[in-house]
Amino acid sequence: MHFDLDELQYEFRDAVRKVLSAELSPAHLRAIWEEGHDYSSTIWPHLVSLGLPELLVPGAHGGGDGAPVDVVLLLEECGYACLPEPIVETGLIAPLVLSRFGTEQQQAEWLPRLAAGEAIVATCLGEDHLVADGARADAVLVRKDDELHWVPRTAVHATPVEGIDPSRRLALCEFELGADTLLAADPEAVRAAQDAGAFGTSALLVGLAQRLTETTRDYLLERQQFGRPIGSFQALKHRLADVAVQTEAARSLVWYASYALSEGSADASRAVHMAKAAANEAAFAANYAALQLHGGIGFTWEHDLHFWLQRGKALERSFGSTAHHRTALADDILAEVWS
Amino acid sequence: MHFDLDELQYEFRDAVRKVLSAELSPAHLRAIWEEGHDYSSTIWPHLVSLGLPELLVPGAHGGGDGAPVDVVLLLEECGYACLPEPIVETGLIAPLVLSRFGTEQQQAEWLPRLAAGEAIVATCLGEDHLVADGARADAVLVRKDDELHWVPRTAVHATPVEGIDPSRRLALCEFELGADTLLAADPEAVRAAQDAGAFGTSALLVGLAQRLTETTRDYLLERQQFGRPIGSFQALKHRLADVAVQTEAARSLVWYASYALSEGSADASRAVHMAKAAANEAAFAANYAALQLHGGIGFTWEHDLHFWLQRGKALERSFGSTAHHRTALADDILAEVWS
Amino acid sequence: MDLRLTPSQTDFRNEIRTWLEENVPTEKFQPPSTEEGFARHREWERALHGAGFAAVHWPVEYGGRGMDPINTAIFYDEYLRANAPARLNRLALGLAGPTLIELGDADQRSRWLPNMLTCDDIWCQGFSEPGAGSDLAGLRTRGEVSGDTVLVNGQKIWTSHSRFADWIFALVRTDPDAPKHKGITFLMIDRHSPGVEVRPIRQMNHQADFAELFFTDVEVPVANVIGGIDNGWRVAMATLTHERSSNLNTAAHFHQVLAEVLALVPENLRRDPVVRLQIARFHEEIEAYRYITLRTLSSLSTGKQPGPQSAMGKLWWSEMQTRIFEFGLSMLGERAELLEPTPGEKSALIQSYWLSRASHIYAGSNEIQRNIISERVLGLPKGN
Amino acid sequence: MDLRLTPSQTDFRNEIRTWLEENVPTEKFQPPSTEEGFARHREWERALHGAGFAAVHWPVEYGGRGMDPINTAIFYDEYLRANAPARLNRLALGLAGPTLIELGDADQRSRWLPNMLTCDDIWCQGFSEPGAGSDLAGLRTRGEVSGDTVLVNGQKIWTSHSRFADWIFALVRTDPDAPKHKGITFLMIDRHSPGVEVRPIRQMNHQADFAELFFTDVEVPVANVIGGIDNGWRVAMATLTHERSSNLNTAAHFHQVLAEVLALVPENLRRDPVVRLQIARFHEEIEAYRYITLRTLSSLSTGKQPGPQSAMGKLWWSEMQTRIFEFGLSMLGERAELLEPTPGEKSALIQSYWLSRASHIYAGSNEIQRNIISERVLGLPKGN
Repeated sequence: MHFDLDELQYEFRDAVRKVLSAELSPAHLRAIWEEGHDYSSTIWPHLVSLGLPELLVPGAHGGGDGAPVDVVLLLEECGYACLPEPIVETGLIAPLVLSRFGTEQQQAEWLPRLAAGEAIVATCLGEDHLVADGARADAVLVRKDDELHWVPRTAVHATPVEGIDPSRRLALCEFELGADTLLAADPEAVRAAQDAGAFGTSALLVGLAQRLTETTRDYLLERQQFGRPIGSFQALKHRLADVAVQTEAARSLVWYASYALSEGSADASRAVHMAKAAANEAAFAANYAALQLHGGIGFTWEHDLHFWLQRGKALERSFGSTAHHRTALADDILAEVWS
Repeated sequence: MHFDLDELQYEFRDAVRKVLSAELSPAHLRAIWEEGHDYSSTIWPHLVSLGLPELLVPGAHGGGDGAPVDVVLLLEECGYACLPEPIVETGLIAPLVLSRFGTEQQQAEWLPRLAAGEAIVATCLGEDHLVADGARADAVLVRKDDELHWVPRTAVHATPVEGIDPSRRLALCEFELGADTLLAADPEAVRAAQDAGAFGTSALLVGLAQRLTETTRDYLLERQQFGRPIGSFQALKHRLADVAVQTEAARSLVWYASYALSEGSADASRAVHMAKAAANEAAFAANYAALQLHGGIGFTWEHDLHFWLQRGKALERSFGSTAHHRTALADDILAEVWS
Repeated sequence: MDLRLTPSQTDFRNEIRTWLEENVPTEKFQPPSTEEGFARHREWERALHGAGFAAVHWPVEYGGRGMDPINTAIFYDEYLRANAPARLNRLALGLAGPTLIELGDADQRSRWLPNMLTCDDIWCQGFSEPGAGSDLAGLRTRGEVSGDTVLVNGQKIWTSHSRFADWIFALVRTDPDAPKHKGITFLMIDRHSPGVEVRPIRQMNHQADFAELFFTDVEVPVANVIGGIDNGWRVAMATLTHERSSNLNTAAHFHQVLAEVLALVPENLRRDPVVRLQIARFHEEIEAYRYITLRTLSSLSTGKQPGPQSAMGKLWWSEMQTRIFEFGLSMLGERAELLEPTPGEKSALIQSYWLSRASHIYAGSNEIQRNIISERVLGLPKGN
Repeated sequence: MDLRLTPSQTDFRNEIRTWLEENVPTEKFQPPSTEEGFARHREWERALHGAGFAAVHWPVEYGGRGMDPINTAIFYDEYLRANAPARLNRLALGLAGPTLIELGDADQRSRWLPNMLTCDDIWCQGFSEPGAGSDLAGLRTRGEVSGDTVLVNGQKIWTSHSRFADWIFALVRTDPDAPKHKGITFLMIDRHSPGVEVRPIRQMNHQADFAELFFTDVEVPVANVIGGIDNGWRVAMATLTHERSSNLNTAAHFHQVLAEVLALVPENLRRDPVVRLQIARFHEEIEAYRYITLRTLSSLSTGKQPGPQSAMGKLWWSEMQTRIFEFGLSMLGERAELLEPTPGEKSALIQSYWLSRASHIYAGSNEIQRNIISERVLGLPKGN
């Protein structure tokens, strides 16, 4: 019994961190935000050369044969860096769902492209037809009731819309669904896609909360008021301590979810519900503390803080709100207790 | 338009405060707690001579002809002092309900006794048959569905039970209800009794929260740790500040409820729901902060703090929990919005 | 305790109501930051002034109606009820004017007050600085007094309306060697003076409600000093007292906010006990705020010292409002992040949400509010 | 990451499970504060010792099994699962023993360790003082060293088990002139020495789990000093490190607590979304605590420095547990205030509730925990 990532996983994490901190500085991120929908990625090739997008593609299709547990630390780094790419959709949901539920043809056509980092995937699994990177993705994974469809770009009609985080490149999408797009008519497949999305987003949120905490810590050490660093004021210290606690709690659940998904445990969905709910709340608390403790400066567009604040606010509701996941969790655990 | 109590009401308040602080010291209270069910009141005569129990009895029956607004500050004082008497039941619910809904005979028999301070009243308006002062009251006001009954002691079978606050002298009660005990078969009467109880208890809770805040403030000024009064630690200051804010908010709503009840306003029940919910939460917050900021000493029986902690915990759920009142409030306000 | 209006209050209320019903423009104005919008707002303000409603709380001798705080609140409740245009010169009428009336000299009053009422002069506030923040007295904008002139150099931040303002009431440090609170001077600065520059601040919510002001060798006559050189802290404190009795954040306003959010609750959640409990709590909190405010107004109107609740209003409404918006965002679900309002939204809720977060910081951060409550209301020791 | 048991962990688990299944007494013992109960508990502890389970985390040479933290946790999960009796000598096996093993000398170890395992000596802790509280180093109990003797005068508070304890591991101030942390000595005091008096503390929850200890001219041999005179702070810190890895407050334990509370939810509230969301949150929090703990145990078992989460466990479980009890009280409604358990309650919930509130204070108040996290984990400045 050992609950920690292993050395190789930490080394991969360090490599991703190194690349992201070099290639995705706040100034870089700012330029991307200014470009919005027109942004053309210069980061993606770096992630491809690191082998991140291919990690979960089966070896038979040229991928890394990895499991969610191999990617959890990397996704935390992506959240930490505020990565403006649909890494969860492309690097996690798509390879997992395609390799498990896709038709032979879909697998043969798309898995090698995913492994080569040549396809960007978006998803539309909820009720709204609001899709991050919807106008740009090479394919969109779409849920319709109990069906999953794999919709190539040619069958996607996307209307870009403005959101608080321009780098999410939101679009309202309509899809031409048919027998040719059907991936699986199977609630299990839908659930696998949603679980993967919620898990991946929870890892992003933990990294994001971590970044907000560190940025705020740095500011508290630097900013002087009343003749001393404001980080010496106990009410501020305690507030950030509470965020750190919530972040570590969420991280612990997210790690477990990565393990349960990798093992295909019976409680994997339950683990994902807990991970996403806890990560939502950690990100919420981090957001609240970060802006408040930065004071006015954090409210300006010119300060970098808001990239993480706005991304976090969007991700808090992507792939399931806290209430959604807790309701599902209650249904699951209470079915045993009050049958 | 003027939202404040008047000079006479403040003077009466001061008189009650004076008597209670003289006659109901913590040492006195401790003696009462030790005696529990056997406690024989020495405070009641003082309240009678001040004219408190008679205040809401109609003048025609020898009372003070007052209204809830005249009693709100006095009940705050009773909560502040942790008064071990059923003052809300005897001095508020009983005269209001009897004078508005009682039969001529019930009025003639009981209102003069209430005015003279010669009768102690308990109530049983909820679902449980757990009655404070149930074994001691001269009459118990009992709800049965939409009926109110006025049950004299002879028709009450009370089994004393132990609660966290011995001075509440709890009893599990059975009642002999019949045509002779019927006071009103009228949902309005039930509602009037419940509103009066919830309002009165909310005033007690505000006074109780005030006392907890002041006691804790005093302790924070006195107790030294790390070479300074612990009241200089910002996290502790902010915590108590939040309690003070909640208490003042609750007080504002309780004052309004006293006015709405006195005026017989259409929104009186709504005002009571808000007052009790807010007072519950203020008392909850005060309880939490008071015990935490006192540290270990507050957890001992020998320290006086717990009288208010235990009383508050009991009253938080008497005459309706926060959830109960907010649910009713939502039903009321949303009936207009989403009809 | 009597919440009915007195006969004279009723008369006043009826007078306002009738006048507003007859005069409030039906079309919505452009924002005052546009030329067209500014002209329309000023026209409206002059109509208000013509009817004697520009500053009902000012003394009659200065063009007001001499109304007490209760009547002033009645005015603003009617104003909100009539859905009348946003006030154009709020900082002049609410802060600069009352400060002048209290601490200005006769020349200063007659020089500035009339143009405030007519909106010939629009005013903005120059208190906050980037380096000062919650520590207002830590301000560093310099004012060198030499002869009849104060030479101002420095920077102010978080001014609102400054893009179309004509005057700035500002704090400058005239004695850098004096203790922090002693060397400050309260100064009226002509925004059109050479050396004054305004730069809008783009906010994280994709809007720009505030600006920065830069002063480079700006010459201000000593006659523009209020309350004497190096005596500005006392004047500023008087100004801030007026800030606390703002008439914008009323219970009626927050009920409007809540109603807008309730319109976003989808049909299938309207019976959800979680949703309903939250709504009940919001309603309760707004009503609590109503009576917190009314207690203070009642004390002020009768010349009584206001109770402890008077220090608590800003903390209460700012955090409550954010919770209401947060609830609204959860009702929007995934669409909450859109800058384009979804059906039912008056404007993008997420933008109001972020703006509401700023209210936890401005006008004395909520941490400062809690310090004040613990020290002034509870009597706990200062510091930390 | 692998949550399956290794073969050796499985063997150990099976060994414990089998032994416990065969040996755990079926009847519930009286509490150890009674003579009868004490005898039964000691008998049980000796059986455990006979099977080699008295202190599985102690080195083999001192009578333990040399188990790492993961295996120790496996032991306690099995112990809980088997519903075995509460441990009698927790403070000896968990704190005094490990401290002796780490910092005692050979004589001291051989003198005290064996009797801990057999429960011939029961131990209690003498750290807290009425005047010290969160400021542990503010302790004032005096220890005057003269020749071979330390003369102890003073008072300790919040000791548990002290009514039947034989030994006290205590901190005394041996150099009143030294800086606060420097003049402290860690001392083993015979509870039966002349001048030691125990007074139970009656708690607000109508129970008495703790006591005060009074020392009047108690003579303690210098040979009972651990780690050297005036070096007690360092020894105490080692002891507190062991305190943090307590095996009582496990996720499995809190799931039991939650299950007991769930039994109180009335039929008509079982579909209520408010109730269900709260329960889901509790479940989630307990599971988070499980993995917070497991991260730390995994690091400790592999000799890695434990991560930031290791400083957070106590804060997490103590506040979570109180919320669970608070929820339970709300399920009991008006009956929550009764000291006599209502149907479904194992014991009066209100008493457990108050006791849980004490856990926010003891073993480093939650304010101290937040200070520690902000300073040691986040690196914010000390003080205040």
